Amino acid sequence: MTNSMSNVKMVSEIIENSYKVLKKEVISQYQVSFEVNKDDVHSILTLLKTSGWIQLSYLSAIDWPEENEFELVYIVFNWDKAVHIQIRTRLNRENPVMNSILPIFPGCKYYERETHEFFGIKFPGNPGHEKQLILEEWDDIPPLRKDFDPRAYSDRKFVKREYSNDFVNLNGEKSKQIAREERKEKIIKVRKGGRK
Amino acid sequence: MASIELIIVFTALAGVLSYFVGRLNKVAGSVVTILASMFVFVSVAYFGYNNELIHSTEFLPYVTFSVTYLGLFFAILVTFIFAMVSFFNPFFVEKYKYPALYSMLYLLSLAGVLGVFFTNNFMSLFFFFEFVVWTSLFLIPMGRSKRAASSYYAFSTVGSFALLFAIFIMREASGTFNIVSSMASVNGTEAAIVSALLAVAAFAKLGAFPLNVWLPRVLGNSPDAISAVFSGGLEKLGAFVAVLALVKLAPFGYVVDATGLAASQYVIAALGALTIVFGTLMAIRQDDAKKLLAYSSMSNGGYILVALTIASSASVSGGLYHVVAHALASTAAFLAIGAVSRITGTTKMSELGGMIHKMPVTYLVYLIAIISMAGIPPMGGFISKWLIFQAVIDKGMILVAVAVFFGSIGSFLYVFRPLAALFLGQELPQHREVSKEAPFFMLVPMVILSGLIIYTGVLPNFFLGFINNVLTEVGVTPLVIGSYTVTGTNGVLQPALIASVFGVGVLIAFIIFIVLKKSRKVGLMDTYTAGNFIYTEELMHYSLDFYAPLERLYEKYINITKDFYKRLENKVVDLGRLMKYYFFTNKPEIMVLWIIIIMGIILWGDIL
Amino acid sequence: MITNILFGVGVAFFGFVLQTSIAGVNRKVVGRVQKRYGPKWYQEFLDIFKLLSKRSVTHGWIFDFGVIMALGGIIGTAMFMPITSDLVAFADFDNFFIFVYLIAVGMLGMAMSASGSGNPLASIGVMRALTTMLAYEVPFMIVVLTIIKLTGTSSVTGIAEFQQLASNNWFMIALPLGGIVGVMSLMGMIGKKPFETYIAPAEIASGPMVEYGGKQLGMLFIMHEITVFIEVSLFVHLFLGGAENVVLFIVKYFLVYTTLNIISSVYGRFKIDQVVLFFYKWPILMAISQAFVAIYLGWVI
Amino acid sequence: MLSTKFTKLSKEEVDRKWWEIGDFFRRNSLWMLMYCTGCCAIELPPAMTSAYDMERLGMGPMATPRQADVLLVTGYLSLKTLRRLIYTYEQMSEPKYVVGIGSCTINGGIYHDSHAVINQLNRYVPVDVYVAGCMPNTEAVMNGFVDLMGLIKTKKANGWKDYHARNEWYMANQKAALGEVKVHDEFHE
Amino acid sequence: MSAILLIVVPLLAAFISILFKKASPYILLIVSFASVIVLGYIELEVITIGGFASPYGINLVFDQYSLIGLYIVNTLFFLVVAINCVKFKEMSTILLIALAGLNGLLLTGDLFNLFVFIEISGIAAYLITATNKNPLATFNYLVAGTVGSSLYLVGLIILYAMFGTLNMADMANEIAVSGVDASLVAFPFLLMFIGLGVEAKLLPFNSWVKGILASSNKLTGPIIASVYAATIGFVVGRLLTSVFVFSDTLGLVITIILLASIIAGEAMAFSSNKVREILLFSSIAQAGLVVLVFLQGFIGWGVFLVVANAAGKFILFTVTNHASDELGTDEVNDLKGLFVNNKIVGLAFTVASLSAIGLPVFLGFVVKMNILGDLFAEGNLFIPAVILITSVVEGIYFVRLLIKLWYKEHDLPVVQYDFIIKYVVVILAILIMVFGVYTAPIETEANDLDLISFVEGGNL
Repeated sequence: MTNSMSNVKMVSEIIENSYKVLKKEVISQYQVSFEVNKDDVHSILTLLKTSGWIQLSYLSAIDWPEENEFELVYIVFNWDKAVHIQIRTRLNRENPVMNSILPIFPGCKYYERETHEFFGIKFPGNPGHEKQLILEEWDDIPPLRKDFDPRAYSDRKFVKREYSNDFVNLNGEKSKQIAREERKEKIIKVRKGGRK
Repeated sequence: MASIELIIVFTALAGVLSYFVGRLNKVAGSVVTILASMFVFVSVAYFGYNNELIHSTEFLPYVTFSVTYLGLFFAILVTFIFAMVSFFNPFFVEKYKYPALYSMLYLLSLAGVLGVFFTNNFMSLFFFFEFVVWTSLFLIPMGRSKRAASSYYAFSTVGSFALLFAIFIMREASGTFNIVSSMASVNGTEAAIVSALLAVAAFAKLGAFPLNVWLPRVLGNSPDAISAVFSGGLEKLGAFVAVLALVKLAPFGYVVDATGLAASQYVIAALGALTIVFGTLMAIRQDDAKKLLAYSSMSNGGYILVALTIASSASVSGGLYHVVAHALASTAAFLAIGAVSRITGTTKMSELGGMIHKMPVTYLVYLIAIISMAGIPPMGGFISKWLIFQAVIDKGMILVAVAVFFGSIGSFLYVFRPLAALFLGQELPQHREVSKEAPFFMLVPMVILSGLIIYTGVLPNFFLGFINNVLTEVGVTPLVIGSYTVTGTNGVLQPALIASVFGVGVLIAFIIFIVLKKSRKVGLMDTYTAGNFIYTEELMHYSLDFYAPLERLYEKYINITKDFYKRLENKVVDLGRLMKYYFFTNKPEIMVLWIIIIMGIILWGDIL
Repeated sequence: MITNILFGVGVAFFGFVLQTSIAGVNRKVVGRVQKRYGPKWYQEFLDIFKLLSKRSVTHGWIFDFGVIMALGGIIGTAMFMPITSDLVAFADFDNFFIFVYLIAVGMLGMAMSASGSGNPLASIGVMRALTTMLAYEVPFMIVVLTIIKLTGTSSVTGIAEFQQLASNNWFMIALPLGGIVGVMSLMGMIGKKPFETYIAPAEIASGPMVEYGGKQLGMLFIMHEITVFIEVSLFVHLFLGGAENVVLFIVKYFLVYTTLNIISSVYGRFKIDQVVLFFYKWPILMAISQAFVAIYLGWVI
Repeated sequence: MLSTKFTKLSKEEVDRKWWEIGDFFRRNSLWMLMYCTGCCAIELPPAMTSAYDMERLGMGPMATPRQADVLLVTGYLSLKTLRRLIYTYEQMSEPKYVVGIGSCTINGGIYHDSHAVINQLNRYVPVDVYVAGCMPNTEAVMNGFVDLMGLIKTKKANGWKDYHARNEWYMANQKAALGEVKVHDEFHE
Repeated sequence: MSAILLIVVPLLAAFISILFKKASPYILLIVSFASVIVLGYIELEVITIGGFASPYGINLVFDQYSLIGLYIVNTLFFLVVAINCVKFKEMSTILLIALAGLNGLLLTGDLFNLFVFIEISGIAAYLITATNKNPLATFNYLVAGTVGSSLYLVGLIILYAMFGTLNMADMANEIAVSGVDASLVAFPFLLMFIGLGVEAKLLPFNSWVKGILASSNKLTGPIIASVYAATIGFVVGRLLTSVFVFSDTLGLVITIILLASIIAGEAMAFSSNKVREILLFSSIAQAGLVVLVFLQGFIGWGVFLVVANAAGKFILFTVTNHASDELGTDEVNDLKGLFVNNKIVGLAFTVASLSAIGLPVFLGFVVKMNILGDLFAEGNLFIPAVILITSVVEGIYFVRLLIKLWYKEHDLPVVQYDFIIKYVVVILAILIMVFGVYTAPIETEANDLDLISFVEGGNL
């Protein structure tokens, strides 16, 4: 299977010698990811498209609330050389704006609208990307942001069924339910690094 | 005591009068047409029925009349159709280019039709035949297409000139133009030629298979009232000639012993069958309701031909009864579609929908008309189709039977298409405000026609009795009819019983319906759409390409005859162009060349 | 006359009860074919009366008028149907063409009210029903043409008596090709599986029946049952020599209907133009050749 | 010679008698609407096929809400599905019953904390029978149907009457959860 | 008051009109009107000029046949002049000469005298068509005309050499008496037939017709198409029925020519889309039909066919040429909706075209029916079949033309018809309608025309 490794090498030469790659990572023999500056993305994608990566497999975002950034991921695929390439960029979190790649990959239209709906990233150049696509009558911040708390939303909007706890713990032990919830609280506090 | 000649002259004068009145006020002119045609119908029907029509002639030279049952049958029917359709004139006449001319030509063609049915002299028959052709010719271009008129003229002239040729052959044999004596005096091969030519005339006028291209164009594009008159009235001229050609003259050619039918009968039956199949298939795929009804009258013309050519008692009475049933049903259907097109301006089914909400009476009229056209029991169409089936089965003509059965089931398909696409279904917003029920005077003829359709279906014996007189006169054994029953060749039918049993059934169903709980009234947009919320009516109305899977099967073969006649026309144009470019250049030397050639031919024998 | 009409209504009611119970039994048979018990034998009755007891929705007067006209037309046709050669409401008026064309009234009523319901699925279903009718009707009528030509009468009892004569066989045997075409057309008429394109639950949500519920649907179920009764008993009289007594009629009826049901329970569903192409390829050829052989050459077994 | 005096029944007694007869037919031929919302729907095929054969109970799948009597809510109900469910429920002919299958309809189940899934079905649509279990076994589903038939017999399965009686309450809940039921979407205009 | 005046007075007037240039149109009007009136007062007789006996002297035959011819030709001539006298002032002298020539053609009983009058009327025709502003066509017409008349002269000379006489009646007697074999006489008769055929617009010889009539104006159109055609029709009728003797080969060849010209005429008319072209090709076909009828020997109905054609073509050409003069073009698509504003002229045009097709209420119908009747009486089925088929084609292009002219597409062609044209055209249309319905006088006239045999008429 040497040619697949050589493909990855061949790809990385194409990208590296013409653009400044911030971080390169070979995920597997069929997948390699490059992190590049925001303004190089368009030219890289056009270069990749002309050299065989004709399909835009996926476009989405990752929310890094700590670094106050969004990370956009473009995954393009080449049917002949069987290599997925991930192009990643970082956007500022306050007003995330990224020009649409509609002229390069027309398939990105609904990906971008979905990303806008779930992350709030604006894509000028994609007609009507602010319109409601999947969520109907949504009245809260974009749900896939890390700072959105679904449980709070669920408690607020959908009334839970109250159960009267008509049960007694066996010989005085703490109920497993309460123990479970305390453990969960501790994990969250640790994950948040003690910062509120 | 009414004299036929007086009626004809009266109609012609009424036509001219309606022209001048029409010049003053359009609607008044068309009202004159109503009065005149109603008067003519009443006098012909009343006096004709208790045979007090005298046929002396004072004014018109060279024209002699005689009252025959055949002529009377057709005359009463066609004048009735003219009278009923004339009720529509005042409402449609504003839209036409020459309203006064419209009223005049309308009455003149009525006069011509009367002349055809009552004359006993072939030359005056031809005179009135051609008179009807050119008067109705100028009515067509007032509708949507101008080309239809020239194709109508072309085909009906082919028919009438074939008739003329036959008339002159008969005159050679008998020396006189009298219909009865000249028809009798022809025998052997001359009889064959004459009946073939008369058949061509019948085919041209009925719009049957080989000469059918004009019918859909004319009926589809001419003004609404006129297409009703054409399909109800003027087509029956073809049936009249068909009776002369197929029933009065003996069939000729090799006689098949198994069925006792002659070769000519097979040929004409085959062409009739082709007309039925072609008409049905083309009607199924039409999007314009009027074109669809045009193809349906073509296919019904095929039925009449098949019935008349078998010339047994059941078939001829079935054929004549079909003339009545088809005339009533297709006129009612055309008038209903005309009423819709008057309000919405279009008869294209893809642009219409849900007209029943605003025009229920028109809907009921159209429903009764299509029940008769599809040949379903309580209506007249069933009796005639039943008789024709009896004859076809009795003679064992299998392939013709295939076409006849296909035609009757197919007629159910294509008559249902306008009902579903045009009347039922979602009510389109653009027609919701503008459309309202047709005015009273338009409903009167439609309701009368539907009443008659039901009457001919439930109690056919009155009409069958009259048709029996025609049969005896034409020389076919009359049909055996009891007070309520009709006996065909292999079965007995009691239409009144069928209707009453159908009534009982509906009564039982109605009782079941009333006893149970009342349903909740819900609008048309509240339908099952697998959970999707719907707001636009157009998306929810299924009318375009109604029979798409069926139409796909024969899409490649639809305009065989149209292409044939187009190629024929191009041949004539090429010949003309060739002659023009060869002979008519400003070079005299070609003339001299031809002179020398001709001289050469003449002197060939002697000197060279 | 009144007694005949009452007798007719009795025949129609008998037809309904007979067919509904046999349909119930057949649902058990089909269940057994699929290795399961299947419902109670009177399940069809339960379904119909449950529907009649529910309160559903109507889309306007044409929606109801169509259903009434459909059921009325079919009850009217059933009243003409002879059970045995002497058990018949109207002695010599039970003409074959009355059945073929009065059923068309039922079809027209249902089609009219289905398109009047405003749901495009219903119109598509109606279109498919009419196209299927165009397909299976023509071969069937050619075979019946042969039968009428041979027996000389188009009254159903007449044809049945002709077959009961000692010298003649049943037409199923006498006209083998005709019998096969009769079976195929019967499956088309009843709307059994291979030709069930117009009630296709998966594609067009049970076709014309989309908007019906409650009593309208119940009445349409009754109409369907009586239509099946008419068509199967027509087949019995035309091809299996009618019946001397009621028991024989019921046995023949049951055999025909069950065999059809078993055949259909193993079939998939044709597309609509496959149905038309199928019927205009083999059945019509068989019908025409059978007619030609029987009438012109006179070879009848 | 018992003189069976014919006691004249009052109007509502006659209706009640008819209603009981109707109940007998309704419970013995329950038609369920083939509308599978969530993952518990996988339990239905085994209920129909030869193993459990719901047709023995007179039950069978029907294509459209107009014809169906029982609406099976199988599994979690997202907001978008709930809108369609309410629209379909209103299209069903009366008397109609709802069977909530799976714990997600009871208390939101494993999706109780999701922003898209409702937690308690009977606040929006009257439910007659719940079948608990995160994917209840087929016997449990069949048992649920038998319970429903029992409820119909004892005239307790009148969720549809409750929908009419407390309509405002249901409407208020629906508005609270969904905003408004009928929405425009660009793909069906 | 003898018939000679009809020739002499126009000639005299022609010379006078040269002197008084200004008064010439009025002279023309007066003379042509006078010649129509005087016809009523002359009695039928044969005039021998200068008292010489028939074989040598020239005699004018003024019998029933030429009376009808003169009536038609003079009335139409007067109508043409009435319409055009203002616009074509300078043509009056030539028109007077033409009138003299035409009258001479109709009256003469002597073959050589016929040649002289053909030359006179031919020259007048060349000059009249010169106003068409299409010199090449006129030149072509001139060449064709002279070739034709010279062939006629050669044929005449051969006949004179064989039988020694020039008088029509004597010639007919001589041929009958001498019992010469028809095939010997075939060649001279063919030459004479070709000579006349050029003028009678038969197919191989009528290459000039398209040039002349396609660009004709209000004067030349009616003159050539109706007046000249009628005269030639009468002349051909007189010669074919009384003088000519046909061998079977000559008969066959001539019928082929005639059928060819009918079929070709109709096909050409069907294929063209200029109004004047349609009309001229249709008149070619009609001319072929006229000669065919005379060939079969039906004098009476042949005459009335010529009359019907003349009247019909007069109306058609006048209306069309007036419109094309004003608009400059006669394309059918440009003339669409011509009759929307001028209905009376439109009605007359419709009547004329329907009578040309042969539809019931009009003169054309009566004539066509009787011709077909006589043809069938002869037991000949092929020719009527051709006539009927070609009249179907004719019907189609006339109906197509009419419908286009009556219904406007977009903007209407602005054409004003002055009062005279309307008046003249409507009268002719009414005449066609009247004689179409009230057919008694025509029937009697046609029957007694058949009875006259020319032989005695020649030296009456």
